[in-house]
Amino acid sequence: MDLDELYQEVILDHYKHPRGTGLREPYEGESHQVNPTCGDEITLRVHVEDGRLADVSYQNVGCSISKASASVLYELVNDVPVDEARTKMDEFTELMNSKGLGEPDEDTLEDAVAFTGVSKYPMRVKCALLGWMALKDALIRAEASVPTPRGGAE
Amino acid sequence: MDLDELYQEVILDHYKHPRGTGLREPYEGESHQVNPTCGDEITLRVHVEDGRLADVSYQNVGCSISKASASVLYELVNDVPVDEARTKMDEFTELMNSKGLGEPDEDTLEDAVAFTGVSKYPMRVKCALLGWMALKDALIRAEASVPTPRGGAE
Amino acid sequence: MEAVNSLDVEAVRADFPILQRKIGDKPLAYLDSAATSQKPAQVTDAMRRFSDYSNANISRSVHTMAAEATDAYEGARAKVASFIGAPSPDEVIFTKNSTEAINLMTYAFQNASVERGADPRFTLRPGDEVVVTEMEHHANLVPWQQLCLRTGATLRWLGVTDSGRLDLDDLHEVVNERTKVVSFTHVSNLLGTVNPTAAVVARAKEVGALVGLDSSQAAPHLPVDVAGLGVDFIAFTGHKMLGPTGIGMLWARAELLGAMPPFLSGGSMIETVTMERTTFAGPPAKFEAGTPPVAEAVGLAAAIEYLEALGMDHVRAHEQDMAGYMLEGLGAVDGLTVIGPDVPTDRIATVSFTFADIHPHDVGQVLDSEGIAVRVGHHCAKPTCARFGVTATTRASAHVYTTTDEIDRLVSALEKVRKVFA
Amino acid sequence: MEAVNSLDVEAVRADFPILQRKIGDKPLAYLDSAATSQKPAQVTDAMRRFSDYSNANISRSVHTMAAEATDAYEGARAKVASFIGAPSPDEVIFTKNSTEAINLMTYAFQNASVERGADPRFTLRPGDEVVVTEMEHHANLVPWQQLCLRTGATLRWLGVTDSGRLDLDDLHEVVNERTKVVSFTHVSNLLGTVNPTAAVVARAKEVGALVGLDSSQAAPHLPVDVAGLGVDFIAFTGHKMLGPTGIGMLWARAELLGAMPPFLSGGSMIETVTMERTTFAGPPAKFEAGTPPVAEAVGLAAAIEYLEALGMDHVRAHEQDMAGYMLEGLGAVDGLTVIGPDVPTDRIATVSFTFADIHPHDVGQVLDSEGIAVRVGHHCAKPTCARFGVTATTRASAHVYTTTDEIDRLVSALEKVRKVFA
Ligand SMILES: Cc1ncc(COP(=O)(O)O)c(C=O)c1O
Ligand SMILES: Cc1ncc(COP(=O)(O)O)c(C=O)c1O
Repeated sequence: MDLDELYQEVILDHYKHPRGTGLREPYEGESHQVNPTCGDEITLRVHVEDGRLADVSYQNVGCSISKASASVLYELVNDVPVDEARTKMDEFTELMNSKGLGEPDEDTLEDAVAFTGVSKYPMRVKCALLGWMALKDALIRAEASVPTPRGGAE
Repeated sequence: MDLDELYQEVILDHYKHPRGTGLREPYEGESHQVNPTCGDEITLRVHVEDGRLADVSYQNVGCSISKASASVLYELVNDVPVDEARTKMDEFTELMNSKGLGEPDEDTLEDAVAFTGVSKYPMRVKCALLGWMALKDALIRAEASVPTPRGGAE
Repeated sequence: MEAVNSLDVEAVRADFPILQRKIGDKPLAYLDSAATSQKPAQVTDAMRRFSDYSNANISRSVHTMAAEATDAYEGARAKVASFIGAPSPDEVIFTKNSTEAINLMTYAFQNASVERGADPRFTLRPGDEVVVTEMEHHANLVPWQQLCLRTGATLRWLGVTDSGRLDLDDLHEVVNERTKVVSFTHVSNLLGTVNPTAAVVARAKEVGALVGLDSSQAAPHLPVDVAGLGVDFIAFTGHKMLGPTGIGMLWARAELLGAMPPFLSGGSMIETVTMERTTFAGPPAKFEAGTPPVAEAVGLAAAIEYLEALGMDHVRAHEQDMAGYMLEGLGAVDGLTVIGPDVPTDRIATVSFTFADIHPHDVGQVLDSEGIAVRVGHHCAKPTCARFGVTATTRASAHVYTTTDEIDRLVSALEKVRKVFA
Repeated sequence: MEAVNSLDVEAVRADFPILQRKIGDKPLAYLDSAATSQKPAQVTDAMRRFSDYSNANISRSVHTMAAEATDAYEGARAKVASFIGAPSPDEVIFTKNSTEAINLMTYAFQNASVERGADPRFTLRPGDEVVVTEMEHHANLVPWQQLCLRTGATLRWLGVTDSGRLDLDDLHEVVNERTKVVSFTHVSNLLGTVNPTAAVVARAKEVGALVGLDSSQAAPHLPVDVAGLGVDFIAFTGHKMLGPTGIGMLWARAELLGAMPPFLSGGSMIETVTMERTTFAGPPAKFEAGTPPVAEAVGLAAAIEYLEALGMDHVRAHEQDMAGYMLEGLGAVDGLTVIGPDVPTDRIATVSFTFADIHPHDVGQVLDSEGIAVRVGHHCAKPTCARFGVTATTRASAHVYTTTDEIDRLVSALEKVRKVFA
């Protein structure tokens, strides 16, 4: 159990100083996600303008991994073209499913490469993905223009 | 597996030459019993007159043990005071639950002592008791004057 | 015989400690695998290792043993899925046995029929029809009867021919536009018949009915491929396929599982819970309330690995050889009548018979005194017995460890039976 | 502390092979017994012996192994009955876990409510009320919610005080003449509270309601005597009381079992079956459709024998010592808040807590790196979490093999947790 591999400095830093928190207006898509095994929750909004994620705002309750992951998510996809955000989402999801064997691209995933160690802990992968599931869902809702604040959990 | 202990001559004889078979009139109580594990069945009638079992008549489908047991039952309780029949029923039931350790009274149980070996075979005890359960039930029905032909199985 | 029987039965037998057992002073000849199979040491060892090293509750904690237990349990699910060609492990629900798997389906209908907004494929009303066959195990008959009783739907059934085959003459009449679901046995546990699933499935699809199989007796002996079968659900059970008791499986199409209301409710199947209201997790969790049979899943996975290592084609070929050998041996016994197909085609080595006028209890008892374990009774298929005018049969059944020598012993012991009751 | 703790914990530990395990390079400290307990070698050995010597399906055949298996299975039933002081083994139903046992009860109500001629005690209509508490495991909450949803009855509940005790202030209002059934937890799996059953049972009887207990967390740690408790039914589960997974139990009064409609249907629970109609066997068979968890029953019987050999009074005394020791140790940790009673009276050694602002997942993860296994999350009791304003807790729990040393390790490891997340 190499704790340092899991709780990398970068992760602890994002956990203690999360970036971009708070729910902001305007937004076209909102998603509420719950991790049923632990009760952690996130509400995440996307504001899409001209094919860009003009704002990603969120509020969450959760462990260090899920909070740090949401903060890193914000850094990675805020103010980024939607297509690029989707690519990062896929890359990150793949990394999380790699069981510790992933070799992430530091250029595209930046701080998120610190989560490589998390992928060895099956019970924590869900924590790391919670925010990303909310992003995926919120983008679908934004596209479908279903901005009603209903998530999977309600 | 001492077969001879189970299939005593007396039992095989009653099986091959059952006494008192057939359903007869008149009767005050009738019972239909089914062994749910094997589908064996018996319908048994009692005709009670002046506190005596003036007739016990029955029709059955079943294995050697259940058929021999019904035949022995007939011999034991036909034309016998109801109280005495009940005593024999209790004695026989006790013998069957004795797991081979019973020491039956040959004076009262007569041919039924041959069933001592059966009590070592838990899967066959139910076969040996099927007719006696029908007798018990039929007597209750006769007393309650419920002569309608309904047994536990319908 | 489609494949050559290349099972090394002696090597197989060495894996089953119980086969060394004696009954009295006679070596055991276990011919009751259709009731429950024996388990190789590989299965019991895997369970023991799990109990002694990784035992923990699953999915709910972050500690190492909980992660290992979760991995083992979900690994077993993936193994089952690949064994039956399911597109995703999430389509496999662990239950306690086949019976619960089938009840899970019938209660999906029952619950949908009283809940608002339920998927109309699962709502049953008077006028709707449910179809089974006359060769069902009670497990695939009584739950549908109860469902019909509680919803007012009508139960209908396909008959059985004198030779023990499904009677398809009135298939188009029995399965019709009022039919909402057809559930039938893949392989009969009393007759040994392997049913022609394609015709029934095609007709069910034609009328828009859901269609499923009770594969309890198929999965242990034949390759089962849910995609190829084209069905909506199948039920099967661990203890008949060299696995432990306490675990069964329902496979159903993902989309269907999504549309079905939950059955058992409680922990682990929820998304969120307040005192007032609960929302549910997606399948498979939605159908697995409470602590599942974790060690049993580990044992089941080992059993499937064992079968796969033998090769299901070889398992089937051996089964067919045993069927042929049994039919030949028993067919030559005077006064013996086989109930079920008398040729080994589309049949497993589960052979029911009556013998002279001797009651099956007595047949079984004498065989036991020779060390031969067979099943006697109605085999939880009373209507099938009734169809053939008997209340009970004697049934011999084989598995991968069965030898021709054991069948020879059965055949000659029948002569002893005859002697006792002549 | 009612009895002197005279368990020889080191001797007990020697019976549990898993306790020798290391997590990384640290010895395991298993403090997650409330999720599932570990099993002594006596239990796994008994199951192994059964599998390798007597494995057969039960009740349905006359061969020697079938008789042995039936004896073993029915012997386990008798053992359970005597363990809980039940007047007859026939009052014990084997299920797959507690959750199924409780669902068996709720479906008795649901089925009775749609069947003709059902016992009125089991029929629910709008206006009828069902009572639970705010400290239920989801297993004893969601099934009753679903039942109410499907019948139109109203779910009501008793609250929980700030110190984690059942709030009986409005008992007379919540349990009233509209109440048809009260089902509540004997011991809370999140708070560790042992509930004052007598008051609730008396009130339920007063209004003529049926009353039952979820004894899943009680049976492993306290003597449970159904006659003394005066209840109508209790549910509990094998894997929390040193037994295997895959088996649970419902006990209910014989008369009640007789009046309840069947739940799962299929083989072994019938009296007679035709294609048109089925009649049912009496309890317990009536509620045990399909092949039961036979090997698991054997393991459970061995677990009960093990507990009885220790003596349930001693088991309880040890539990109470561990509760006191945990509360003392944890109470001294800065920033730690116990959720639940902070004294060992009427309490088991299952202690939930929050620690500074550190999320339980993170607490549990760091503890795991020290070899300490605790449970983190909502413990399938979300409403209880909500009552205390948290979404999750960390929970340490003990059993007969737990030592004060393990608790000391937990307490000091919390300082490491603090360091990582400070
Ligand atoms: C109080 C309580 N009730 C019910 C259950 C459910 O038990 P099982 O998961 O064995 O069904 C548990 C344990 O998970 C429990 O702690
Ligand atoms: C065809 C068939 N269906 C269902 C079952 C029931 O399986 P289980 O008892 O494991 O639920 C059996 C076996 O008993 C069977 O042979």
